[in-house]
Amino acid sequence: MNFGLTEEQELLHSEARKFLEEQSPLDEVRRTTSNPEGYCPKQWKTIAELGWTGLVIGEKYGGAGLGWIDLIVVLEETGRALFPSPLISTLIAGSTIADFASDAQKERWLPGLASGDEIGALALLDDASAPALGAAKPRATRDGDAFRVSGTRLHVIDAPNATSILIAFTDDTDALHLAYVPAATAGITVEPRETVDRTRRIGHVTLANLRVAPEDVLASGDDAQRVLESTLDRGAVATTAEILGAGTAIHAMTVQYAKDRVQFGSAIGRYQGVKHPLAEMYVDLESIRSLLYYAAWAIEEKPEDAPLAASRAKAFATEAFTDIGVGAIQLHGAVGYTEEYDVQLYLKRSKWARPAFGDEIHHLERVARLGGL
Amino acid sequence: MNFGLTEEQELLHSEARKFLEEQSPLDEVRRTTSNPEGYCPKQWKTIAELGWTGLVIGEKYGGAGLGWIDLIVVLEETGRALFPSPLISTLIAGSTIADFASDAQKERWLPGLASGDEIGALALLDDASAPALGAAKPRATRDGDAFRVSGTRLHVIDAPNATSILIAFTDDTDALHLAYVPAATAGITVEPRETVDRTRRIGHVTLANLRVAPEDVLASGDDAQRVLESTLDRGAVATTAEILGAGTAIHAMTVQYAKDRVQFGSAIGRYQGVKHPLAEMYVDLESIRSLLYYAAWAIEEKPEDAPLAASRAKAFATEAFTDIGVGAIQLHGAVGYTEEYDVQLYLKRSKWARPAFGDEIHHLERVARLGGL
Amino acid sequence: MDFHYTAEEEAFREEVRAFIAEHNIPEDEHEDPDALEGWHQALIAKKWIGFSWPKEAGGGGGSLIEQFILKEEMSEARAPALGSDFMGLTWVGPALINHGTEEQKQRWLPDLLNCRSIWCTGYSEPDSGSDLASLKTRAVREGDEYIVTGQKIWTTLAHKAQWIFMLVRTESADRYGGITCVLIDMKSPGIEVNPIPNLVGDHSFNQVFFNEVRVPVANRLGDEGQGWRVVMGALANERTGISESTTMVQQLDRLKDLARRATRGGRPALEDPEVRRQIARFDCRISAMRLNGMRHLTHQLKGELPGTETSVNKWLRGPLEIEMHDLALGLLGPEAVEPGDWQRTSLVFHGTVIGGGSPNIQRNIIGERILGLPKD
Amino acid sequence: MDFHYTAEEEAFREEVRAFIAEHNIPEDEHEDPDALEGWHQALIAKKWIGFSWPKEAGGGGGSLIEQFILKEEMSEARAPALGSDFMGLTWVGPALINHGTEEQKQRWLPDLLNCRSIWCTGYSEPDSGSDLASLKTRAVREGDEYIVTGQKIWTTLAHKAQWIFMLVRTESADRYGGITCVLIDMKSPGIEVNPIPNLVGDHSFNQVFFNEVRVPVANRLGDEGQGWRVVMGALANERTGISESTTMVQQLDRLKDLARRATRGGRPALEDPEVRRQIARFDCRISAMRLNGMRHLTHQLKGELPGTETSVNKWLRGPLEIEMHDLALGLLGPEAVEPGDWQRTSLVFHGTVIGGGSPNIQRNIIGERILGLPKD
Repeated sequence: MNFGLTEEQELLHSEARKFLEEQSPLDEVRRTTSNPEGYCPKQWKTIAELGWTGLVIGEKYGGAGLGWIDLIVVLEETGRALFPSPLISTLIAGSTIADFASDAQKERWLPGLASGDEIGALALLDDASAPALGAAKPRATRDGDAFRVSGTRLHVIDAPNATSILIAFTDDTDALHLAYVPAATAGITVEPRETVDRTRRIGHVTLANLRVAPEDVLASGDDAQRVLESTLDRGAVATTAEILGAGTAIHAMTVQYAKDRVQFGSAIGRYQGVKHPLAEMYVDLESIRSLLYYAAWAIEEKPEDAPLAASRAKAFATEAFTDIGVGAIQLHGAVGYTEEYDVQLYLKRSKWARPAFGDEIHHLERVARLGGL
Repeated sequence: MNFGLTEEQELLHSEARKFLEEQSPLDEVRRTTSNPEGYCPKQWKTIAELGWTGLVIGEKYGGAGLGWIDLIVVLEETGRALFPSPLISTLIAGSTIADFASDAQKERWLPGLASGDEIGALALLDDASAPALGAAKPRATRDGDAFRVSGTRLHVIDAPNATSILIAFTDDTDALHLAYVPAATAGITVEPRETVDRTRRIGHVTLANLRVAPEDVLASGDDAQRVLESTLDRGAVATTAEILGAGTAIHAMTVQYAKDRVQFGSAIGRYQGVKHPLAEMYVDLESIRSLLYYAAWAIEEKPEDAPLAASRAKAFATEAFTDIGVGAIQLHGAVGYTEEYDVQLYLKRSKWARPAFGDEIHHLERVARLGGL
Repeated sequence: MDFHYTAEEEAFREEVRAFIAEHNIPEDEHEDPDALEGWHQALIAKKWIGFSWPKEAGGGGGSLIEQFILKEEMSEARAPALGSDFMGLTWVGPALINHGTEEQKQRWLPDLLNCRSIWCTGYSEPDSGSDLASLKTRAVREGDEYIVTGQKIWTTLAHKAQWIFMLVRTESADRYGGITCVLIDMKSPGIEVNPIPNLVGDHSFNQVFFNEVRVPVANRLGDEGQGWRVVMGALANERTGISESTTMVQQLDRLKDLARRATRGGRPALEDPEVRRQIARFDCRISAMRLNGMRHLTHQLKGELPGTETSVNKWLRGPLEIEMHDLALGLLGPEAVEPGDWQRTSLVFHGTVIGGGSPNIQRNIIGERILGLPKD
Repeated sequence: MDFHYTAEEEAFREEVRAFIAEHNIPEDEHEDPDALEGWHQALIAKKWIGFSWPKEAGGGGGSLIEQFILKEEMSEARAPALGSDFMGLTWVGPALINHGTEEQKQRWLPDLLNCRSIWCTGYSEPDSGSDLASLKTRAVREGDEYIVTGQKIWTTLAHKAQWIFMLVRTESADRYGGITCVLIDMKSPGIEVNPIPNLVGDHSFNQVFFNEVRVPVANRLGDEGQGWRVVMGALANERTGISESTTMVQQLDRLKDLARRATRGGRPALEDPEVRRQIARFDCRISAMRLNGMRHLTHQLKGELPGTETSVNKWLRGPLEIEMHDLALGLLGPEAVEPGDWQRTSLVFHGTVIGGGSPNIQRNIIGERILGLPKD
């Protein structure tokens, strides 16, 4: 029984933090996100060399061969730094392919995803409250042994930068299929959309008579349901890791402010009206950490627990982070909502994180259902 | 435009308070409520002589001929004192008969209700979340020009002491009827029930082939719907008035405790962790007062506004009083949940007040519906 | 208790409605100077700018109940503000009327009433937020002038104002008694204005630096050391919260519209009892704000001191804004990540809430001044 | 990260389960002395009373992980407590082991381990609730005796206990350093015990008066002035919150059962998404409590000082109790006005919450000791 990080994981943790503090401080983040692509290809190359893009991909495909705990350790830090990159989507695409695809598909995609040459995206969600389990909206007709797929997916994270995309569609027998396809294929259009949180890029993905060859299909029927559900759980857990990092950062900034800011002769952190909300945020962050660690562990070690664990983590984290964002701004007073002060960047991140991979409404209902209601 | 009490009402207010402080302090309340009937017939006679039982009954029937603002002014004080008596039920029975009954029925009932010789009860509710509008559960068959009514009403306030009861039933054409009948009639059984709040008495009322003569019927069909709805609104407003008084009392006790209790060298009221919840309770109580005054005014002066106003008041007051009860106990620490300390009597009252005349679920839904949703 | 109005009051309400019918301009033109010019001229002709001020000061001499009716109708109609200079009309005018010399009144009031000036106010400083009285900007007297040095922050509209109405420290030892009120020409040498854009990039706040700015002693309002009294007195006629509640009702209507077209857990949002209850709770609280305001107004009409009652509505508003935006963004679902009206106000409403004093300050005021709990 | 157990640990878990299968008694007999006698004798034979104490003190010498497994299985099975004397086993035993003389250990430990004594503890006084160190009961030395005068309050089980483990003031000037720990025979002349029934009429609390009670110096635990250290040290092996979370899970199961048969707004409560979400939120928070406890246990296993981590779970529990009862009473509807299980616990749970230190104290501990914010 050991519910903590290994020494290697602690090391990975502190190296990731050190790297991001040095290479991507928040003023650098502000510069990067004002570029059209919203991330820095050079930094992307560097983190790929550090092994981050291939964290959970086996060594035989050029990955680091590590596990989901290592993955969330890194994502906690990218969340803390608000590091702008398509890392989450690429990691989850790689993780799903590594765990569920055929050997040929692994050969085809994993080396590129591990090296960072491929950037992934997951065009799976119907809407945030109800991720597309069951019949997916894009529909397919048969074209020989291939499919022709048409339909639209909205607000797809990292789509504008993706080189390959995971899609879900149903055929004329209402069977679900998952396929991984190059983004540059004829029949795929990505329309970039503006976002409140400039550190993330999203886009609407339209499939118009897209040809999906048999070798593109990862899973079909019940298998596809299982893979889709697991992929969405991975997305929820990865998002929770970034929430933990971002929430910890905004909390630390606010604690520091409460120590430094003097009003009526005392640091404002002395007053219980400031101290107690900060204590409650701490309790929430500790709880997010616990729920997250368990969910990440379950993905690999106890998959039957993963759906409930992932939904608990994302539901709790979503609500807590929403409150932490608003509370931190309030405790800062006027300075908190100036453009210049970094705390607002995290408030905007909380707006992004809420619907990502299912909002609290979706995940609470799932917790209720899996809990026997 | 004047949203305040008149001088006469202020006088009534302070006289009611003075009377109850002198005649019914809380140790007297504890003694009285340990009696089986749960109220003091001698005190009941005295308040009847003061005109409280006939507050809104016309002078020609022996009442004081005052209005609903006067009524809530008195009920705020009985709430503050946790005065144990069947006053609310008697007042509402009188108010409904005075406003909606025939002259003959007024002659029959109002003098007794005004003098306190009659004690009323309202056997109307299906359950707290959904007061019985529409088809009422007791059903009636025709028996010549009379009805034969059978059915049960649960948790009827003041039923064990009532001498006459307002009942609702539907006939075989699904038309609703309201009738006011003597409690001692054959076919009516009252089963007293234990209560958490010992200052209130409740009972289950069973009607078994009860004969209801035409002269007992107050209203039928659409009329009956209107009278029933208004009667329940009156109950909700009266309960809100007692909530305001009780909430103000428990708040005042807690403020006083916060001034007196010294910990770590300061009165605990200095700490924002104590001061701020007390401030929030104050805001809630002020808001209950405003919502209540308007609802009481609307009952008489703008009946078309009364349903929304009554539901807003009861919904808000119910939720706030529930929180105030729990918060006050917490702020008192250990002493708050001893038998000896009076604050617990108010906590128990909050448990009674919540479902009385519709809980927050019922009234919030009504606010939503009346607000166009 | 009586919610009826006298015939005169009803007639005045009709007059306001007729005015609005004739002059009101659509909300999307509220920033359009040409459209506003007509609106302002019409208001000036009615003497509805400075309506609460006495007639001898050039104001409208409106009674409290008339002011209430005017404000209520204007908010209901979503009309533009009653004048172009919120700060000037709220703070400077009343302070001049109460404490100004005849010469000072002649000099500044007409421009205020005729929309020919814009004022900003200088209270907050970098180290004094909620704790206004700790301000440090100093004014040293030299002959007929004060030499003012220091800085102000969160100065709304300083980049557009001709004048600043501000507090300076003329004596350092006395926390309240060393504070003096001065009116300074924003074109004075030594003033530098730096914008502070907010988190959506809008510019309304500024930092204002004063580097040995020379201010004629004639521009001092009230005596030396009376500044605190001058400013606090201007607050005597404080908001009742009624027009804020009107704004909140309008926001609630928008939220209901959103709920009518949104889904929740895959079903129409209005079929979700939680959504219905949350909206009903907002409705109850907004109604409470309005009625609290009416009780407050009644106290004012009876000549009772306004005191601290406004803190009640100020405290109610903060959580309301937070929870209404929380529901709105939830209803928007994934669309909430894209820019839009609710998204924008979910980022900036904090300004509204903090602008009225931080929520902790409101609770301290209630706890200490109303409930009599010991100061922290 | 690894939630697996070693083969030895799994074997121990099986041993606990077998024990429970053989000896457990139903919940409605937990107050029955005869049933408990068998349970206690079986526990004593296993050395599972005082399981965490070292073997040389007569304890079970159980490892941390074994203690965890034992407690977890016992809570899951809703078994009676591990012994008859909660206070004695939690406070007195560990303090005797750390600070007692050999003679003192011999005198008191065997009875403790064999369920032959009941202890109460005297910390709180009328004027010192959260602020324990302000206690005033004084002990004046006279030869080989202390003369103890003062009063204790909220003394659980004082009316049944043979002994009281308590703090007294031997020196008045020094807030912490003047406090001493003494063990007093409850039959000593000068002790008077008055019951304090709680709001549902149960008697568990008492007020205890000490009027010149003579206590042999041999009954002092630790040196004079070391009392604070003696008591705080006994807390070193504090609860991780895991068994509390098991209790909460059981409560949540009861709440789900209630929701399955209740109605809400005229429909089955489980069709109301708000009910489902509220229950799901409780589920998430209880799960967080459990996993927080596991991380805390991991820190203990690694030999890291436990510190203040328990405050996290203590704070989580208070609002959970409040909100779960709030939902339960809402689901009961009008039935909530009649006595019943939920109604009863909705009145008395405050005791549980306050018993762990007031919620404000927990937040102060987190704010000051963990986050490093200045003391109030």
